[in-house]
Amino acid sequence: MLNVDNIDIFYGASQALKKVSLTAEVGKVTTVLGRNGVGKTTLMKSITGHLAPQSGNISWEGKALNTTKAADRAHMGIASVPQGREIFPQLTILENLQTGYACLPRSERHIPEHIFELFPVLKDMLKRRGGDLSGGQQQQLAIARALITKPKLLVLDEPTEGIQPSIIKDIQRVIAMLRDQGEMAIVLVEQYLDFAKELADEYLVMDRGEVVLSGKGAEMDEEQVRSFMMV
Amino acid sequence: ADDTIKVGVLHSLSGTMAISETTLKDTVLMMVEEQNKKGGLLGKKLEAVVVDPASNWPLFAEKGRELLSKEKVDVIFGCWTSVSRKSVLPVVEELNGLMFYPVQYEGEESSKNVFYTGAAPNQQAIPAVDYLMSEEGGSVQRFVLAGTDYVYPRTTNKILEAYLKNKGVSEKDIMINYTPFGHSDWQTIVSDIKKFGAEGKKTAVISTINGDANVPFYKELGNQGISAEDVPVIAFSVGEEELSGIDTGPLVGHLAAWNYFQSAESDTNEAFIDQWQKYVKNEDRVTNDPMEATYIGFQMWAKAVEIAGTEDVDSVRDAMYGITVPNLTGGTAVMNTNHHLTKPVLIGEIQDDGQFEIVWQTKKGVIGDAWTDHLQTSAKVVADWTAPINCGNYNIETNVCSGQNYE
Amino acid sequence: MTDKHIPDDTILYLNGVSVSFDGFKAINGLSLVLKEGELRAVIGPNGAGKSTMMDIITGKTRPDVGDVYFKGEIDLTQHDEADIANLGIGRKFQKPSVIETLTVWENLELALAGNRTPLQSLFFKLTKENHKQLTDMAAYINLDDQKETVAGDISHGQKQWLEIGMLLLQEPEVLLVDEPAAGMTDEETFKTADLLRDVAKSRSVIVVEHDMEFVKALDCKVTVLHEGSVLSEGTLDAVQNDEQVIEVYLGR
Amino acid sequence: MNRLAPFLALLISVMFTALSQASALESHFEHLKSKKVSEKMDALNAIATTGDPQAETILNQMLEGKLYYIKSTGEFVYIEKGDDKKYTAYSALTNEVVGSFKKRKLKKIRVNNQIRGEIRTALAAIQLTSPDPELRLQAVRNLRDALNPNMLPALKKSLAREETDKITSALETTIAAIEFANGDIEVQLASSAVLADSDDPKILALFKQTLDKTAKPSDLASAIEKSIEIIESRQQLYGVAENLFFGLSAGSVLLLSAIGLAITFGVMGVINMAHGEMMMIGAYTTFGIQVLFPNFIDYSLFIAIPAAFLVSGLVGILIERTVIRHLYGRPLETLLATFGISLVLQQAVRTFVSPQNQSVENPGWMSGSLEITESFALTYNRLYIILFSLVIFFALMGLLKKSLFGLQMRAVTQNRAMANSMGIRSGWVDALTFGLGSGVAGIAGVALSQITNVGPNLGQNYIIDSFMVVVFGGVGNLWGTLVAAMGLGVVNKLIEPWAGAVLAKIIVLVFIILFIQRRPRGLFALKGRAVEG
Amino acid sequence: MKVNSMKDSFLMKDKGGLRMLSILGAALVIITFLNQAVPVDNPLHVTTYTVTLFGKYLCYALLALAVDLIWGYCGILSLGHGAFFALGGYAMGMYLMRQIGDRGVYGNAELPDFMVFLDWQELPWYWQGFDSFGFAMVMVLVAPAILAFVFGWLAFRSRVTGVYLSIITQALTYALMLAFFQNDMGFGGNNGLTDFKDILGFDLQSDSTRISLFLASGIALALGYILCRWIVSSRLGRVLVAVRDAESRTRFLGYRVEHYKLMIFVLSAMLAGVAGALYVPQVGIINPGEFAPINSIELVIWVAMGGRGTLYGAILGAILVNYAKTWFTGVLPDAWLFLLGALFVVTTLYLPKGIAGLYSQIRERQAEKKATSGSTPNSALENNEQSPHASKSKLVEEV
Ligand SMILES: Nc1ncnc2c1ncn2[C@@H]1O[C@H](COP(=O)(O)OP(=O)(O)OP(=O)(O)O)[C@@H](O)[C@H]1O
Ligand SMILES: Nc1ncnc2c1ncn2[C@@H]1O[C@H](COP(=O)(O)OP(=O)(O)OP(=O)(O)O)[C@@H](O)[C@H]1O
Ligand SMILES: NC(N)=O
Ligand SMILES: [Mg+2]
Ligand SMILES: [Mg+2]
Repeated sequence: MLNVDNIDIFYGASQALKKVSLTAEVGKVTTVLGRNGVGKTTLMKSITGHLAPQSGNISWEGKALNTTKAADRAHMGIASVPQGREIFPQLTILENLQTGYACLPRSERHIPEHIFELFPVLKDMLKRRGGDLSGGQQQQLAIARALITKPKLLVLDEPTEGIQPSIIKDIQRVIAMLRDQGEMAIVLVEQYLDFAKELADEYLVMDRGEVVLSGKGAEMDEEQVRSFMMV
Repeated sequence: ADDTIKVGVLHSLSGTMAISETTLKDTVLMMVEEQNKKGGLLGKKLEAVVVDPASNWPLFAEKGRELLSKEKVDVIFGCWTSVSRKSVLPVVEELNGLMFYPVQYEGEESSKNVFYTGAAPNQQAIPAVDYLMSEEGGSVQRFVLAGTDYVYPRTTNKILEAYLKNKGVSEKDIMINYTPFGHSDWQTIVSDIKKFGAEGKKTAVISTINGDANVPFYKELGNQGISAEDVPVIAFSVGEEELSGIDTGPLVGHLAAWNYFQSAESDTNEAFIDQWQKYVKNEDRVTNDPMEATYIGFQMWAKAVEIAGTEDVDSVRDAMYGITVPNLTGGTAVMNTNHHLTKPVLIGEIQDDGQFEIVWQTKKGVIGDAWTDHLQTSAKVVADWTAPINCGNYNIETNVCSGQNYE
Repeated sequence: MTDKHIPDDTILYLNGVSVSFDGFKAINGLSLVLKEGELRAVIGPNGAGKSTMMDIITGKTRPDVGDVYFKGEIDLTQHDEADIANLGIGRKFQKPSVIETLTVWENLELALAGNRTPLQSLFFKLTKENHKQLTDMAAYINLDDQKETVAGDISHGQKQWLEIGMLLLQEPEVLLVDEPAAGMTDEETFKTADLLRDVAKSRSVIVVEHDMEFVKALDCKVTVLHEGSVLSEGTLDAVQNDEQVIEVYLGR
Repeated sequence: MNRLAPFLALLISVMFTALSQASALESHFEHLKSKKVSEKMDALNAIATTGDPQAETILNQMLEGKLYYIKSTGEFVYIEKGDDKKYTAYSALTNEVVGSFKKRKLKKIRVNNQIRGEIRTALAAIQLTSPDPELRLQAVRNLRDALNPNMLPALKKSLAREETDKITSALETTIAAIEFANGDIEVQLASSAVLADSDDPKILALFKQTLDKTAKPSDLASAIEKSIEIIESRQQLYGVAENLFFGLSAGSVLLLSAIGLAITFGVMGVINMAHGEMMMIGAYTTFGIQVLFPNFIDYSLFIAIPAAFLVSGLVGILIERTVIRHLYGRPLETLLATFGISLVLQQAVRTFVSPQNQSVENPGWMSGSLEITESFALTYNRLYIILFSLVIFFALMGLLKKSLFGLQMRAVTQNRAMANSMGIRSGWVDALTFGLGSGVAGIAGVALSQITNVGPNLGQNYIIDSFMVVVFGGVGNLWGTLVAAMGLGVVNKLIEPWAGAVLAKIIVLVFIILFIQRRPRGLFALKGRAVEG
Repeated sequence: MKVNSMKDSFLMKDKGGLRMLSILGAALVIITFLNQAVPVDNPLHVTTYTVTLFGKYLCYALLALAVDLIWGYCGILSLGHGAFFALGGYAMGMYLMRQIGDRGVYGNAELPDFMVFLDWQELPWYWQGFDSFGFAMVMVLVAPAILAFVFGWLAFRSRVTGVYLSIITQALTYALMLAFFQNDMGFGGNNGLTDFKDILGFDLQSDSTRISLFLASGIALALGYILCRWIVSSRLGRVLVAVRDAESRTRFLGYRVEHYKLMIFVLSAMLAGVAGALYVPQVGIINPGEFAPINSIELVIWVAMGGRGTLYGAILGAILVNYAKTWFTGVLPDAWLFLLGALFVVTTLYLPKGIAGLYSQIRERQAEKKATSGSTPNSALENNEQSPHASKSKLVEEV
């Protein structure tokens, strides 16, 4: 279980997160909602280890993470699909996927077939460089790459951005499947409310760096959420 | 303070020239230490002021000025390359300093404020060619003039070319080649030399290759199998110190022309070598010609100060003319009124222990000629800093002292 | 070259354009005609060639074969990026691209329509009118309290908006808008659609999007690209019911 | 016992002849002391013709400058340097140890180049019958210098019993040359055809000299002209091959010096101004190894290569961990910091080792050349360096492209944060990558120590060229580095013969400037969106 | 009037620059006074040696300014700017050589000494006109400008950027160095041009000439600074930054990037030329060593040390590094490189924005402290990838 407890994060002098808390349980999807610039990505980065909170605590499976480096968090089973995809541009698709091997024991260093079932384009383009792909193809690659590491916590920052409708549906199915297998906690940042609603077991809505609303996905009040998503 | 005499040392301790010049700095420091042990000069202690012009030519001028106007040194020992000397020259003249320049050079200069204790071309290049053309030297008929592309080699080769032609060597028996500083890939040139030398006539290389370029040059000679018997190389810039950075095994028999070799047999030399090796605490350190030139310069200056009874530049300069000190090869060095020395010319052959064996030497000392006799323009110029001429470049045809803007 | 008939009110004309990268045909005999004042939505699977098409129009990529004409006579393949921009074709990129070290305000200022030679820039002075234009735009894109923020420090979605603002300030005749709604909330998505419909009253616009709600809101002719060429064209309804489109793009 | 018998017999016979002939040899010794070159030459020729088996030893010692006489007794000895400052003297007549002397007590029989030449010719006559084929071949060739017709009978006798092809043909050439030089027109006509097959430059010179003296037109003149033409057309071919070799060899030096930089700069993006100093450290490591093991010069390089890799690599890791790691994301500032480091390293060498160059020896197998023909030979040091540079290149290529470490290395430099997210410990990867690049630079230093100065400026001399090669080839592309290095080397060497070294270098630089206009991202540019971002 | 008020406004906004300009102005006045009016034996007296030394620093500062303009604001890292400096210097040197007249060692009024010696019969065409000060001064600007224009036109049109551009600028200066080394070029070979006598009829060795040259350098620097500041604070300056950080994006906005680069590159070359021209009479020699690539690298380092992209930082860096050099080589001739090297390393590590950034760095940290006061900042995380003093919560991914 992931526990984010009352964290504050500053960019220089300006505060991006104010006393934000979040929990994500294995077997559940926790969605984070909020309009542009409210701090969703900042929160995700603090979970993956790219930003250190100035106060508050983050723990994973009971272990405090505050001083754990990003790479070590990856070894602890935390994988992420960052906003903006962050593909290794000069590596081929295959190599992009292979970067995930760092977390795996030697015997598990291969690419499981179901990845290609999910994203068939990737299979045709294994030798093409990541940077040459179209935006949507890159997004698919980013998701696939995160799955290679066999994570126990999957952090997805707007994963549907730029992806064609049919594949969004596939992704939705995959996330649901991963959740139902019950081995993974999933944190999902979304602005695409329908998509988020479908998947959310828990949800929280952010505004101006604060959590302003949270609860069970099933009990989400769409109107109220929408009101926070307006400008 | 008034009870010290300051000695400026203007040699590069960093940058490309540090390889050669640090040795000279140490030499001066050693001489100063020794002089102080003897009680200094005129009852005053000598104090060395060392600065680092860092192989940067404008910096030589600046540091020269620092020594003269800020540190107020009474004499400067310094410079290696001609360009560094040219750079400080105006400063030394402006501030009426006194400088000793210890390296063989191209000539064509005589400053009131500089004493040249290295060889002029007639004290190195010309005798070397004479030797090569003699029967003993192998009756060489073809010459490769190989040099680093800067003023000293260009000038020396120009003089040599004129001299060789005078001696009846034809144009096609002279090959001239220049390379950049620090040139390290000698394959093509050595191969050309090999071909040039294989055309029947006895051939020799006259090398004015400078500094770092020598090691790869000699290595390439060795590897391409050019032995000293086939095509001897006579060098003007390769001394014991340069050899100490080379595996000399394959070079035995190649030659160098200098005014001093460490192997020269004399008591003063033995003492000097001992003193040096003790000073640097290294029994394997070698001595070389510019060190001897520094030694001579220092001894002369010290003697001149004693004679003049003051360290004042003008008085010391006047006392310098005709002054003699023993050189390290068993003879006597004389300072002439053209600010150049009388020195013997020695030809040495490289041995596999990194030393030179002297194979030939002039019977008497040769008077350094500031203006070469082998070039038209220079032939009519002489230097004489005593009355009535009192000029570093006096045209004996027009009887004018050209271009001097001071008395 | 211009022996083909191009209707007078055509502002952008692509004919038989192909381009390949290391043997892979990204655009394959693509033809497309955009009329003056037309709003056009382009959809299609990831990798269909939508962004590449925009690259070709804006001079970023040179086509291997095919014609690209602007306003009937200007051969765009003969011009470079800056020329094309000055001719009146503006673009918003798929991946938000703003000048990250300049402030939001400076980004807008640089985009502002006007002369662009070095000397003109040196003597350029912001008029009152310009000032108001910029202030209004900053407010419109919800960045008025971050005008002085360095553009690298604003969030992903905010960059999208900034780029839209810059595009509008350039006042181009043709706007090429690549996935403007990505990373926006539903509400903002509709706001964008309204905006583009509004702009299209006086200009021509091509919009690429994957959000069908958005495309619906645009209420315009839709072109579906697939594997580098046009798969289908028509109203959104027609296109959405096209079996092939469902198969390769929409899914079931 | 059986095996000892012939040896004993030989020993006795040597001693016996030594005794009987001693006075014959000794009678010439006095003349060796002479200052006159001609007198010395007569004396040594006389020694050579005594037929005394000891003559060869004496002449050889003299050739090497080891022949002395003891000042006090006048006894001729040759010397061997002992451990202390003394020299062990062996009797020139009996090879027995005479004693140990200070150098001052001995007087050297001076030789100069002319005398050495004479000795070699004299020795050649003796060595014509040597059992060692190398010596025999050398002897046969040396005999072409004097063109002495008196040698003809001996040569022909040798030819009759010679079995080695190479020597046989050398003998034929030498005989033909002597006949050509001394015979009448008939003989000359015949021998000129034989000589046309020879690549010995002396033959060409001989032809040209003879041609000058020959009346034209004449049969002989046209025969000689024809032979000259044959030889020269062959020479031209060698000339091209030779230039190509020079070019590849110059290229291999560029490659070696650039290859480490291709990693630290090309892959990691560190503008590594201290790269040259990493090579310098490698070269000094070689020097250190030779000082430590002075008796294993022939093997020193095999120790030096791994040692230099380790030493430079560790220094590199140290630099990375203390300085560079704080600078990722600020590539331009790595320029400033590494420049500072390079100054410190240079000065450290000046202060703690010496400002002077150090002498690094070439192992025997690195000296000399592989003879293809008598006028075309490939120098061993260059040959090995070409091979060595390629081995290093392909090893690195494999590591970068085929190993997981190589993959992680590239991932980290392309997107450090994401690489971390993928579980790649970028700190480790960075340190090892920089260490690898530095280590490879160290290995390059070992190679450079074999062809150039080992001194504090070594690095400075190569840094500019190294950057030039990496950039010209296309940053981040190892193949580009290979092609750029070899290409620039060959182009330079093709221009040099007609433009001279200085102009050739200028032309190459201008060529680079212009070429970059056509390929603004280097020879092997990465193309596509991937680079434009 | 309008221009005036505009100038006021851009200069007024530039606090660091104003401070620097006033210090410079004060220094010019005070040093002149201390040299001219204070007697030699007074401890406050500034020797002419020192004045000339400062004059040299000022020339270097102008050169650094020229580099900062293109590097700091337009992202063109020239590793060959020494070439323009040297060309300006040679133009001035040629004028000074002509002024020697028949006072050279061979007393030849027609030809410089080195030509007499090499048997040249007449002055080569490219030396014509250098008798005139006006012509020479035009050449000081035109020679670097032409080289910069031709080179820049080729390179920017072909979109050579980044290290590729840096390396060919280096190749350029390297090639020029080798060319100028050659005696046949007619510029005095390795020895270069030296032994100058006077400038505009004034004796170069007189104190008043030296002071004038020092003042001229100071004024040139101030004017150069104002010019550069004006440029970077105009919209042109913003375009330059845009070109630096997002070249391709700037093109899509309709800016002809190559024109901007070319203009600024040529201007920068001319500034460098002026610096070179003022440098030569003060140090008394110009030779091909000034073209050495390592010089150009060093000068980039002054800029980096001072703080790139601030203009006054470049000036600060040039003066400080060179002062340190003078000082270190004097007091620690055997070990000064250790100090200088360490200085570079330490600056990079602890002053990521250079010396000029020190002030803003301190302010930032204070602001940060204030904002986060009460809570202990969490430091251990990721700081292995950060400068020890960089902001703790900076994104690691900023590459
Ligand atoms: N590197 C940075 N430096 C300074 N401020 C930043 C930085 N990154 C983000 N911010 C600010 O922090 C706030 C939160 O940004 P964040 O990226 O977390 O938003 P978000 O909720 O993910 O938005 P979006 O939906 O647009 O991705 C924004 O106001 C942004 O301007
Ligand atoms: N430089 C290149 N090298 C190789 N392949 C390329 C290159 N540029 C584009 N492609 C390929 O061309 C195809 C078209 O890409 P494009 O970006 O135009 O797609 P798109 O329609 O915009 O997709 P998306 O909806 O995902 O943004 C993709 O398959 C992509 O991988
Ligand atoms: N004077 C010399 N050797 O430069
Ligand atoms: Mg976000
Ligand atoms: Mg796209």
